[in-house]
Amino acid sequence: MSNLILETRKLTKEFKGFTAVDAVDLQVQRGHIHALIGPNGAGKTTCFNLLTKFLTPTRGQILFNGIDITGEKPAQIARRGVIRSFQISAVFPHLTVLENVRIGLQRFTGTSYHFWKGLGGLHRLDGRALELLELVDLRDMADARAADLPYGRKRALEIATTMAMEPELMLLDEPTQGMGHEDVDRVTALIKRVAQGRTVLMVEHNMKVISSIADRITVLARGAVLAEGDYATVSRHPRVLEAYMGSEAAELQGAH
Amino acid sequence: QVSGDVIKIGIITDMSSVYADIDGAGGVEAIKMAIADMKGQAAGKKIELVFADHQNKADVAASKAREWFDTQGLDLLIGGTNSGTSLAMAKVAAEKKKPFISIGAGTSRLTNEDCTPYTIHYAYDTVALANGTGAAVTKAGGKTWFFLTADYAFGTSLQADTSAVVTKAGGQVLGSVKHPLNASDFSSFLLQAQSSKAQILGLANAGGDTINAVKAANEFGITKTMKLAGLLMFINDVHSLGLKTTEGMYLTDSWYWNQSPEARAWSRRFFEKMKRMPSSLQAADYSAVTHYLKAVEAIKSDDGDKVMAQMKATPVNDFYTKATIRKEDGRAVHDMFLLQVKSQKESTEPWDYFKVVTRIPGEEAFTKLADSKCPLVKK
Amino acid sequence: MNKKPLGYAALFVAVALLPLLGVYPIFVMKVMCYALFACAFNLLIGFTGLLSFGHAAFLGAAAYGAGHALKVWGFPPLLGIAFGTLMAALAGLAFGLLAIRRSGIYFAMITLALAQMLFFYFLQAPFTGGEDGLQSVPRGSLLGIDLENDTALYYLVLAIFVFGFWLIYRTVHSPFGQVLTSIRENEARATSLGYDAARFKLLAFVLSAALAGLAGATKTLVLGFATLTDAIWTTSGLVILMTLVGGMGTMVGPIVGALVIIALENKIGDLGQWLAGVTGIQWFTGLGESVSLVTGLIFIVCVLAFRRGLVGEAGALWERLRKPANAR
Amino acid sequence: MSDFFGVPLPALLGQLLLGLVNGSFYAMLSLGLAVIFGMLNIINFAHGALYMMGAFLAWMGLEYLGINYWAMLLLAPLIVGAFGLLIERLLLQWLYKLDHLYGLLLTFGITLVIEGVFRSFYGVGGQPYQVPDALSGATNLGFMILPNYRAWVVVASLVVCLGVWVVIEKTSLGATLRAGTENPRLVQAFGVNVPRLVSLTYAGGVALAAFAGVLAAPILQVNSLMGSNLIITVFAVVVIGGMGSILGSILTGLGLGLVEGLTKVFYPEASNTVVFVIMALVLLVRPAGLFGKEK
Amino acid sequence: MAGYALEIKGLQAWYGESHILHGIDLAVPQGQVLTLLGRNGAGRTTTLRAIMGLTDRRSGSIKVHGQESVRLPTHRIARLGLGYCPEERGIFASLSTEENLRLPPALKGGRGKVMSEDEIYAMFPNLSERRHSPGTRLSGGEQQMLAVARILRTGADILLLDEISEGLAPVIVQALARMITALKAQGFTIVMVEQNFRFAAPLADHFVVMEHGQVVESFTAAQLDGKRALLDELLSV
Ligand SMILES: Nc1ncnc2c1ncn2[C@@H]1O[C@H](COP(=O)(O)OP(=O)(O)OP(=O)(O)O)[C@@H](O)[C@H]1O
Ligand SMILES: Nc1ncnc2c1ncn2[C@@H]1O[C@H](COP(=O)(O)OP(=O)(O)OP(=O)(O)O)[C@@H](O)[C@H]1O
Ligand SMILES: [Mg+2]
Ligand SMILES: [Mg+2]
Repeated sequence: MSNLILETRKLTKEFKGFTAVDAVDLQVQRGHIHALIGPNGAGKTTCFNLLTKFLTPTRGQILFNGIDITGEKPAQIARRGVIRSFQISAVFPHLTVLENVRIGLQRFTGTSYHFWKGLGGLHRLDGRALELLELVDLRDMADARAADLPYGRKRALEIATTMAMEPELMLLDEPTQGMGHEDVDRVTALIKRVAQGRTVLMVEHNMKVISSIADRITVLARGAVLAEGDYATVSRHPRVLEAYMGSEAAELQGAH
Repeated sequence: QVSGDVIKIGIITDMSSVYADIDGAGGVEAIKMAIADMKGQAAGKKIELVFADHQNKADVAASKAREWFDTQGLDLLIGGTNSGTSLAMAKVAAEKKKPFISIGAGTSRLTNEDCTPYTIHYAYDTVALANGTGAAVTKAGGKTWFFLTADYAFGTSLQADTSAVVTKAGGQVLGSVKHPLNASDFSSFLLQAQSSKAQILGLANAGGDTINAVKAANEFGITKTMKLAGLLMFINDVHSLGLKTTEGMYLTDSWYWNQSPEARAWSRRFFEKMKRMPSSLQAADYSAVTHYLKAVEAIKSDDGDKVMAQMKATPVNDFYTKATIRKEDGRAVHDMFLLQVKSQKESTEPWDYFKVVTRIPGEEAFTKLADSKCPLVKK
Repeated sequence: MNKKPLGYAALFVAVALLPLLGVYPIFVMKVMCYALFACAFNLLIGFTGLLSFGHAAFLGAAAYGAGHALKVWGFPPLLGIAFGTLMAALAGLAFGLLAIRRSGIYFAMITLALAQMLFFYFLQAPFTGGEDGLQSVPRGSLLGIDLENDTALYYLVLAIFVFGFWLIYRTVHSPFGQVLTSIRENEARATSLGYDAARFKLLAFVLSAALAGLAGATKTLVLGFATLTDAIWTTSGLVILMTLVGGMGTMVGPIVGALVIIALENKIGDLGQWLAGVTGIQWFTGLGESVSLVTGLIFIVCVLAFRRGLVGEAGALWERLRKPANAR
Repeated sequence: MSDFFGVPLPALLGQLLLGLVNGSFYAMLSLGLAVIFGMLNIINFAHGALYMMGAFLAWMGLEYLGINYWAMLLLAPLIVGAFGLLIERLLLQWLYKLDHLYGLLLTFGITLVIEGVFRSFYGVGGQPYQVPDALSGATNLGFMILPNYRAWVVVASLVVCLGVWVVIEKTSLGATLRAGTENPRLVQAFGVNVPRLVSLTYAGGVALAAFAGVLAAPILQVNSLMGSNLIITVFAVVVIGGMGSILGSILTGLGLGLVEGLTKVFYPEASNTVVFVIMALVLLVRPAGLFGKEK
Repeated sequence: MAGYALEIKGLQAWYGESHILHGIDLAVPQGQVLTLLGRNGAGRTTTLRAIMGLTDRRSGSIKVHGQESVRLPTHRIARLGLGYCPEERGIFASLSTEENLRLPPALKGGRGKVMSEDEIYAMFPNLSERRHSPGTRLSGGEQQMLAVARILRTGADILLLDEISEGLAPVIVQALARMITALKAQGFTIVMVEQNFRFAAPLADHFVVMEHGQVVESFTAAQLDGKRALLDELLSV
């Protein structure tokens, strides 16, 4: 099977008035960490919302492993193994850290509609849950309420929960947003670790993060793809430089 | 031997809604007068009165009654206006084996399908109304009828009983439309009535509903094409509608404040307290309670069965009426009056609204024992 | 944690003893029915965040269903109740399928409107007896015990109540309950984990409706009638109030709420009389007829001042008291 | 030809007129709800109660102070508007940061209180209010009798609705309002006192309800429950219309009134339920409502 | 000290829980132009929004014409004489171009020059052509012009401009550049957020470079040349 895990064809989203995402052809290689960058309002989050069907595309196609999933419901897509995180942290605040992860694991037990069963059955999942927490070194906080975690740790928990779904493709929207430096490095490392054997598509503003872990980068500007390639290519790409700092700087670049 | 050493009388009636005028607070006042006239005592025991508003909800009435019987040792239950509530209360009273006197309710079911050994239906019923107004209007030439009916027990009974009378008198019923109790706007129902092209619009409702129906009928000029027959109207309704709109209308009632010197005398006393003339129901409240207390006095007991027997054994004879209470079904049989609303110039003093057209003997007014559908009546 | 069961047991014993202590059984049974009703409602608002403004519809549907089955078809008590409950569940399914399509305020308005539609149907349908309602529904007898005897009935009702409450407790502490919580806390996230939020909400809605039905059917058996009051919108408002006062999303809150509100409704008249007595203001005597005035005020106070309700606030207080304790 | 599908023409037209009258009440109320919702994101349950209050004020004005209909038609909305201002400042404004549901609950509580107060004084029986002399009587159009007052109600409410529409669509105040519903924070960043704007919007919305109330007083019995009976239907209307556009809610209101009227002619039993049935159908095919914006 | 139109000390700001600004210090003298530079997500927009009181939470000190404003509600802040042109432009869909233009009321506190509509239409001819079409039907460029034009009518004398050059054709960018010089000449104080360094460089008197919600560099136009290398390193993608 092809090594393209995700592909969009002429993906477009129009909100009445203007076009937030404009005929985007995105191609994500299996096993890559693929970064999506661009100014605020470039359409990154909207892209994610389209890929996970939180928004319905105005035009265009989405293919996952070659299958057209444009028509499917968010939950279906998630069950296919496309799991996203959100720009603003998304944990279940009043559940414990452990329960947060367990919610993810629980889906595979097929007991989710069993309102007459006790919780006993779920405790069998605790082992796996703890492993995952280990991965994001949250194990020691397993019984804390998620709400009580510091912001940075929440993002980590979020990733652990995402991992619980055994995702084939992870979509991370600004995983380091609003974090202090130490947290940023932690999460960066974490992403690198969890990316083993899966594919990650992430929105990120922090170039340090991107340069250190991204295999491939797509630059969005005003909804359209501006440039694509690895960090070296993109960071030298004149149009990108134009968009980011104006060509004087580009000349500077050329200078040395 | 008087239970709990007090004689506890309770009245549950409409104190806040469409029927509040014709019974309500006035009814309670009348009962207080009755108790006062007994010096607050019967069989040497103190008399206490409790009252409640059933808001025209059968369930409220029933659970209130049950609670009073269970927790307060109620001895006599008076049922105010609204047939639905009375039917419900009758069941409870029967279950508790305590006397229940229904004053304000119209439905003839109380002494027919739903009769009990503990129910007395005191003032009037839909059959009597039908035999009064219904017959009179049909005889006066109103051959085709259409009914505007309050959508609950009373309305249905009244329509059924009147229809029977009308057809018997050679008239014809073209149809009917039901309206909710305490309806806010009658115009659309009236338009339905109008398209029936009947001569007579029979108002099988009461109190505020009748008043509003009459108003709307005038507004839409229906009174030009149809003649209104208020099947149950009280002096209060005429009072608030004014003689101008009601002049010449027929109505049937068990009592009229101006019908006799005794009546006038009592009414004056009532007027002192309530600043308006009593309706027949309020007079009946007084009469009924007095009758009960006399019975208790006579047998020195408030035991349900004994008092019932005593009340049925002794005829009523007071300013309100001369009546006998039928042993079998508890129907108080007394004369009824077919009244007609005076014109403005005929009316000489305030509240002088009616002239008596005919006096209908009790035997003709109410269901004959032979025709009774009451299971207790042996045939 | 493990103190909870004891607490419930104690509560149970206390309630079981009440009639022996001469408390008016009908009153307690009424409270139990409304408490169950409130718990059912709470299952929805407290654990899915969906505010149904039409729960009276289910109370009514079951009340009439049971009433008809018991009176006209002569069903035995339990079967009658079961039938009523089924009716409510079906109504719940129908409402749910429509209302789940919108959320938040719209959900509230839609449920309210649908309930009103059902109300008008009940008003006109022949089998409900319209304004008069279904009167004198027989209680029948169970295992040879005549339920016309209040005490006998009392323990049946208690049993039903306990069963209902247990079922709710179970639901909340079940895998299903976990998913519900997650959906309430962050629907988008739950969906992104592959849970079809709409389906879960629908099931929760039907469950809640069915339990509300159980309460309604039992109420009919106790009071012996089913009337429009069961289905009217103010009843929907009442159950919201009970839950709000007791504490949304708490287990026992709705029970407390129901007790408080019912007691209030019963006693408000006397309260008014008393106030009129002491203040000499005649107006107070009318208080009995305008319960809504008082309930409304409570509503406002609850929404503005303590949204967590009696139980919720008590719990919070308790937390605050022992937090520093175990900090050391 | 005085028949129409076996229905006498006068009856048919009569019912349509009544439908139109009800429709104009629906329109005015749902309009007010929509305007308020736009700015406050609150569904104002108390709308019905304030409508009732308007009617009662008219009645009380006449009963106690002898102020005539026309004066009250102006005064009642002002008084109720001021009252609304009070409600918004004292109660509602504390809820804006919370879940919108609390707004619904609070206004529901307010409804109960208002109704309770009037009920404790006047019971639930209707208080009669005479049609003002200028409009009493009816005009015989030959094919039907048209009560002047009902005609006036339709005209008056149409004028008011259109007036509101003009204000919101064509004036600078309206522009600020529309902008405010789109992005209040930014509008405030331009120096507009949005909080005050919000208060005034609420006041205006409820004044509209009061106006409708005064119009209704002579037709319907002035009765402490008249509001709550109406408001639920209006909610259904709002769900059908979808609160998307001003014009939308006006049209939906009138349209449903007419539909009700027709049902009264051809299938009276359903006249109470028809609006709700339509709502159910709309929800199936277009959950956001006829004029609502898809989310 | 006096003369500062805008003086910010230790400004912190949050969106919900995420802590975006960690203590910003800025000071803009009356009638001068300051440019905020930085990579995406550095927190420049947030800085402007925080000044206007549009972030969920903020702390520190923001003096406008010497008057403390962190505790004021947004509209009161604006009335101190601030005009804000947001990054997302904030053109109202339900308003026509003209209505959008007339939306912001004249500011009582504003001491800046009030431009008449004619002057504005003269400055942006496209707008006068499209004056009756709904705001969001305008092209991105026109929307940007409208967003700027809008705040010139109000008498605000401190303008906060967030990436006004973004997505505009070179000609228009030059027009904007001329406009800003003109405005500066008329005594407006301006804070700009800019990606387009070439656009910003000649206009600004002061440069501030931000990173992760902090000020990492701050220098005047005079020092610009000396800082190029540093800038390159700080801003390079
Ligand atoms: N529901 C919506 N309705 C209208 N416009 C929207 C909607 N959601 C997003 N937009 C617009 O679409 C554009 C892209 O938004 P998006 O959130 O995708 O940007 P982004 O690249 O994620 O920016 P950031 O880096 O700030 O997250 C923005 O101009 C935004 O205003
Ligand atoms: N509404 C919001 N909620 C949460 N986080 C936000 C929000 N808006 C912006 N952010 C985050 O705050 C950080 C700073 O954003 P800001 O827009 O200030 O960056 P910027 O310097 O203006 O970059 P750009 O040039 O892309 O506008 C970014 O991580 C962004 O994702
Ligand atoms: Mg984004
Ligand atoms: Mg920015």
